[in-house]
Amino acid sequence: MIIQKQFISGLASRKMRIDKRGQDEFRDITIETGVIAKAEGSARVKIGKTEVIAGVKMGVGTPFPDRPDEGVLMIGAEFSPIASPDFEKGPPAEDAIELARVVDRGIRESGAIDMKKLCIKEKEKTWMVFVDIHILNHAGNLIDAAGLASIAALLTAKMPEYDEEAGTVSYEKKHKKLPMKFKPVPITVFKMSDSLFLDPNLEEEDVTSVSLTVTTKDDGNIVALQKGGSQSLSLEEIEKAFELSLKKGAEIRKLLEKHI
Amino acid sequence: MIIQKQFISGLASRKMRIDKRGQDEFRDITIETGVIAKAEGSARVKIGKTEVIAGVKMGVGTPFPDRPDEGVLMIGAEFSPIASPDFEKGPPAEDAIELARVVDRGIRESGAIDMKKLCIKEKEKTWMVFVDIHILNHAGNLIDAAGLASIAALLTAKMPEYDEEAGTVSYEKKHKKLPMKFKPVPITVFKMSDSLFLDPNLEEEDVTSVSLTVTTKDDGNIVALQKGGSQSLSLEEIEKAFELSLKKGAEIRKLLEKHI
Amino acid sequence: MIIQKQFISGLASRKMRIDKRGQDEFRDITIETGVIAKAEGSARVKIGKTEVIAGVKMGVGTPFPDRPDEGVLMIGAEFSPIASPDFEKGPPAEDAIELARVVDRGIRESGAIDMKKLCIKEKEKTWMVFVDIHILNHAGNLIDAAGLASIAALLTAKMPEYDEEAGTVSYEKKHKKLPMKFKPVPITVFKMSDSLFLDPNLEEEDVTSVSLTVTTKDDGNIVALQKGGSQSLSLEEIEKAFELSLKKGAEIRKLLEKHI
Amino acid sequence: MKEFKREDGRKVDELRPVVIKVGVIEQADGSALVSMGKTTAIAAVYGPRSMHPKHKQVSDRAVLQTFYLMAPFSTNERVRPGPSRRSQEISKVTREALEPAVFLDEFPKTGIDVFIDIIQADAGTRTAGINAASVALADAGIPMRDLVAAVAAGRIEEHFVLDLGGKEEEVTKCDIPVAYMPRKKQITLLQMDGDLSPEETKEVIKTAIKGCEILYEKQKQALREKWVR
Amino acid sequence: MKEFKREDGRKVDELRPVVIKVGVIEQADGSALVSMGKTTAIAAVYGPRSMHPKHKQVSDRAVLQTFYLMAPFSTNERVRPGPSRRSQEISKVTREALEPAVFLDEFPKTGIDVFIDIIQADAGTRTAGINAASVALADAGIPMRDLVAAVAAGRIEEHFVLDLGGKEEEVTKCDIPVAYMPRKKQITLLQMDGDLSPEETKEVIKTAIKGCEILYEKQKQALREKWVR
Amino acid sequence: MKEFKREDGRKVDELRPVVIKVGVIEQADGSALVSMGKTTAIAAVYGPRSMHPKHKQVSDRAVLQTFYLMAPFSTNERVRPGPSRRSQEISKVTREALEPAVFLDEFPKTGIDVFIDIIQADAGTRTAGINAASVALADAGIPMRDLVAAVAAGRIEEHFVLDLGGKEEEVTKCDIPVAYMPRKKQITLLQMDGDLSPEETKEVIKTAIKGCEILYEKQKQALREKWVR
Repeated sequence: MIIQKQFISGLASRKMRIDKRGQDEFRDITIETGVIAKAEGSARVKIGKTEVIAGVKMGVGTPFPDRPDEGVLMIGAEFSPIASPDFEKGPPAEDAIELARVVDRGIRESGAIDMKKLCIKEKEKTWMVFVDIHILNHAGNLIDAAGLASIAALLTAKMPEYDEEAGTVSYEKKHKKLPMKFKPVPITVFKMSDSLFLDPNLEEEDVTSVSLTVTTKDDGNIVALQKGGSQSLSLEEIEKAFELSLKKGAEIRKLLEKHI
Repeated sequence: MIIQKQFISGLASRKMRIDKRGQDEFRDITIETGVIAKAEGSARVKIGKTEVIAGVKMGVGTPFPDRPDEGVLMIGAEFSPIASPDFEKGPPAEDAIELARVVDRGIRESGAIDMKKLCIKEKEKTWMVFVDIHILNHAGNLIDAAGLASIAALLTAKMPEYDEEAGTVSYEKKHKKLPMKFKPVPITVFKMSDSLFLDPNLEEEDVTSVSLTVTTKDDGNIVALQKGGSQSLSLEEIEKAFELSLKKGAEIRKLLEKHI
Repeated sequence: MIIQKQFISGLASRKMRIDKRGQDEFRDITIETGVIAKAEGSARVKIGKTEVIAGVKMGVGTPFPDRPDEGVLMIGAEFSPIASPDFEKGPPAEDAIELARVVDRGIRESGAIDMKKLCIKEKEKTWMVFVDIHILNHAGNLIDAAGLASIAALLTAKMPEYDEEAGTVSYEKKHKKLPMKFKPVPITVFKMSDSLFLDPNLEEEDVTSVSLTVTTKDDGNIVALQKGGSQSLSLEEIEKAFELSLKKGAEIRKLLEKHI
Repeated sequence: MKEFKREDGRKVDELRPVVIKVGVIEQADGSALVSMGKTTAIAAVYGPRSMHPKHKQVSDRAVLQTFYLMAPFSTNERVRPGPSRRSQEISKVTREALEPAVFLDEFPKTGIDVFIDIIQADAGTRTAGINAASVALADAGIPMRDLVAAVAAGRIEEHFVLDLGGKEEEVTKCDIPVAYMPRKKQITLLQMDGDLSPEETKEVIKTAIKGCEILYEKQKQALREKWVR
Repeated sequence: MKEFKREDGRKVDELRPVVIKVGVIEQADGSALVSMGKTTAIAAVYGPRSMHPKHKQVSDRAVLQTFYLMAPFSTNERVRPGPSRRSQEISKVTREALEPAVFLDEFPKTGIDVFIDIIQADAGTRTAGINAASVALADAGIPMRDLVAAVAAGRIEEHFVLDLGGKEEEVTKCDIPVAYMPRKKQITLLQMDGDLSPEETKEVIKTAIKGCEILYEKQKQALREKWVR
Repeated sequence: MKEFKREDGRKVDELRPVVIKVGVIEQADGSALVSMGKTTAIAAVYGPRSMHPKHKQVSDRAVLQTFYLMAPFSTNERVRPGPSRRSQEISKVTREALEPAVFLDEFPKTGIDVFIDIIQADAGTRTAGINAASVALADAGIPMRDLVAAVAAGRIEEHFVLDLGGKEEEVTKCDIPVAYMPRKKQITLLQMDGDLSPEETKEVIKTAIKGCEILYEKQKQALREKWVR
């Protein structure tokens, strides 16, 4: 393992990668939507061997007191022990929490969902949107995969019907789409041997000690940032990361558009 | 311990038991009801040295949305550390959960309680029936003891009064019995050295690797099954287990009738 | 450590203390109120190196069914790991719970707060008063410090306003004081080498095996008692402890009055 | 004081009917059931045995652990299973009420676990639990300085009242549970909820101590009966 | 019996469409996906590996651990993440359904962990999970006495009905999940919710066994396809 | 830009009043209190000491653990005690903001624990916590590459605004907390909530960095004062 780490670092210092990819080159990305019958929306995203499913479920609840005329959005992530031998000793709560919160911020801050349109009756009843991220195979770059799966699931979700009389939700009839406005996409830039790369595989993540996730939306604005890892970044590296993320984010957004 | 295990297995292969009981013979069973003053219903069941108390408590709550005109039944079990040196390291959650769920299914599926009669106001207010099983001494065959104690407690329970005006329950006045229709009784058949036996004591349970709990009701119908243990059963053994359980269930039901 | 323990015990047998204090002498006490901007009331109490903050927060909730016309009081304590190297392995839940409950009983039983005046609408809406005790530095005698900080925070608290129309609490406007009637003060008497002392420092607590906390109120009545530790007390020692606590409680109550 | 009538007809200094049974849990090393009126506690002692969890092991004495638990069906309002803040505090004061009586240094590195289940609750559950635990420890053959007897007392109107019942607990001006080692004349548990002058408080404590002395005789009697059998 | 029409047009003894894929989780030592109609289970096997938690290690055999989990989005009503009483019971009976098939004594002191995620739920999740787990164990190269195949059967009106779908589960007089080792003719899981005579119960079990035999062939076929590839 | 008035009268690039006290927790190996306006964080450092929990010990360096906690009374709405998802994320990013500054390899196999209590909260609690923790680490004598200074910046109307206050946090178009090692010119924490062009985002970051440089001087000053005393 140590030898492999040194090998990967050595390559990186020459801006090379073990699988021959370019610095800003992703592994193959596949997006499938509508993969879970009972979910209002769902998407399976594979980036190389990394595989993530995001599912959207909806229900009716009470709005938050400080946002009485808006919907409620809850994004959670479980690192199923199915996905990695490292998840044996219980799921890594800290990483799962951070992942969900970074994805959440991207969607929330971009205004991707028109939350006001989800309110059924001010102060009393509103749609609640749950996005649950399920990691099926952990082979690196989970945040990008999870963020992409989440927005793909939301973009293709169909709302159930709410029967106000009975106070029940009917999951049989789903017609209307969610009121979506933007497509935020998180791209994580990571640093190996003083160079910046995109889309690390698991071996590369092992030699990475700092990364920056930049979530951009359709108009090129940045809506969320998250530095990760135990090392630091210079301002120049951050600027470079913005560029890389912006460019790749736009590419992936195009890919996404084919599915909606 | 290993020698004792071999001894018990050896006897079993000749259809014999260390305490000389027949294959389908229970240890002494005693049933006492009304043993807990504050409980709506209660029963202490001893099978040999095994001792279990079941207590019924009632309260008023909201019906489940999918059963708006029915009562709510909750059956729980705690393996008090009082009951065994093995419960030292925290109660064995898995076994306690399984026990409660098997007893629950027997009572629920048999329609032992006429749940519709427990509804006070559709969709809004209903009686909630809690059966709590408390293991006092664990000397084998807990499911049968717990199931018997639970149904005995329910059959002898008296309902408190609900004051609709005040919205409070008065536990001082208890007159009406619960609307009971059937008396499901679980009988666990276990296998040692290729023979089937009833009512294992603790030493016998130690050499048992498979068992089948069969819950029957008054008309001889089966209302719940649960295979336990790390070995398997043939269809013939299952049929034989049905016969044993049916016969012994009827006997114990008679015993039970003396207490109601 | 063992030598220090023997030294302290040896001194105690001659009614002497390592820091030269008299048997009933406290370390320096300082009380500061209004130290937390967002809290309705707050106090920082230092007794020697021991430092405790108590904060009062208020909200609107439902009264308890058995006290439909009263406020709700909740007192909690967290032993922040900030306060001691011994809190490394998770906070000592048992000690924190006991501390909070002893402080709670003193305030509750003395009728320090006129709970009826906190009710907004019988059975439906009432003020809830949360007192949270935060230990900042643990250098002995936590209960006395926590009890003093709690009553000081309550005595200086200002109630937020409740807007019945909107059903919201405004924390911007705080005018009215809490309806306070008494000033209960807990004094803990502890025993070393057969003599009774007040206000142990951390080293003294280490050689103490029994203590008695006596909470007295303005009229000299006792409102709460709590024996602690693994040894016993004679009736004579208890009587002596009453005297010590009563006298010191009155002194500290005077100190407290300067801050309200 | 003669004319004061308690709800159940008892005299002010009279205990509720007491039942003590020794050896009620076959699996345990020692056990006892104690009923005081409609309050029933069962205590089981396991140990001395190897300490669990191990990091709590102490090199020169046994560690006494106590676990107080109310059965869900023991009260009018069902008790949610699992520890509460109340039950954790009672476990602590119960342990501290028993520790002074037990020769813990005879069993270094071991654990002695005392489990107390309240199966019926009608006031005085902690003291009933201590009574049961003390007898269960003796039944387990654990060497003790003395038995620990426990009961609460209170003050209703101007009377000092022994062993409060469920309704009395609601009207008393104070509730003082006391645990006591009669031979040593030492108090091992003392708590109070109330509002009373120091002098009256002392009187209530003395009332409780008298009750402990009666209970002590009943504890010894119950143990004697088991041992003689 | 011919004229009885099931909601999805199946014959009474017909399984829902079955999909079995082997090796779906690259990180795992063995894995499988099993769909039965709209129910989809994914199982991953990690091990034999050093036992975690260590105190559960057994000196003369491997310890099999099973973890059944429903994805929050798998049902109409979102499932709260984390173990429930139901999922804990299913984990237990799943383990006991697999244990008879695995040669655990070949790997002393190790742990074999089977994780089952239900990503779509429409009745029969525990049996789908067992089917997937059994194939995943084989895929991991763990020596087995036989594959375990599992399916539920029930009784609707007077018909014995194989492999209940979501709506059928609501109307059946009983729901009997069965796991079976066809070569050994041994039943490794048997549960029942319902109300049925012993004779009828036996018929339902036999119906399920027939279904298991069909599934068994599909399991073997799927493994063969992976191995041949 | 001159005419823009902030609610508390500050200039756009002006910090709230800063208080830094070193050595406020007597029991700790190092400690500091940092107030930024009405936000107050207290940090205590314990260690290097033997690692707890032990299985997290690393053979060639110290393990830095950080625990961020809000006192229940620190905000308008009482904070429920115990970790939340938010506090767990902040603990993580705080640790990652400090790690680049600490020579962890000087203390192999040990643990360095940093506890941060927010006792008053009015925006910027994570950055106040990092400022306090950084000074507390230095106070504990832990060798560091540089101090870490932290502050958030934002954009209100067309202004780049340093050190957002409670109400400003509600109206800003973005909230970017930054932690920075001024001597190294390295960023160790960077997060963002908002919606801003890349260019503007860079400007906000630069605004925050300027604030960090001012804070850095105040941190050094506070440490000097303690050391000189």
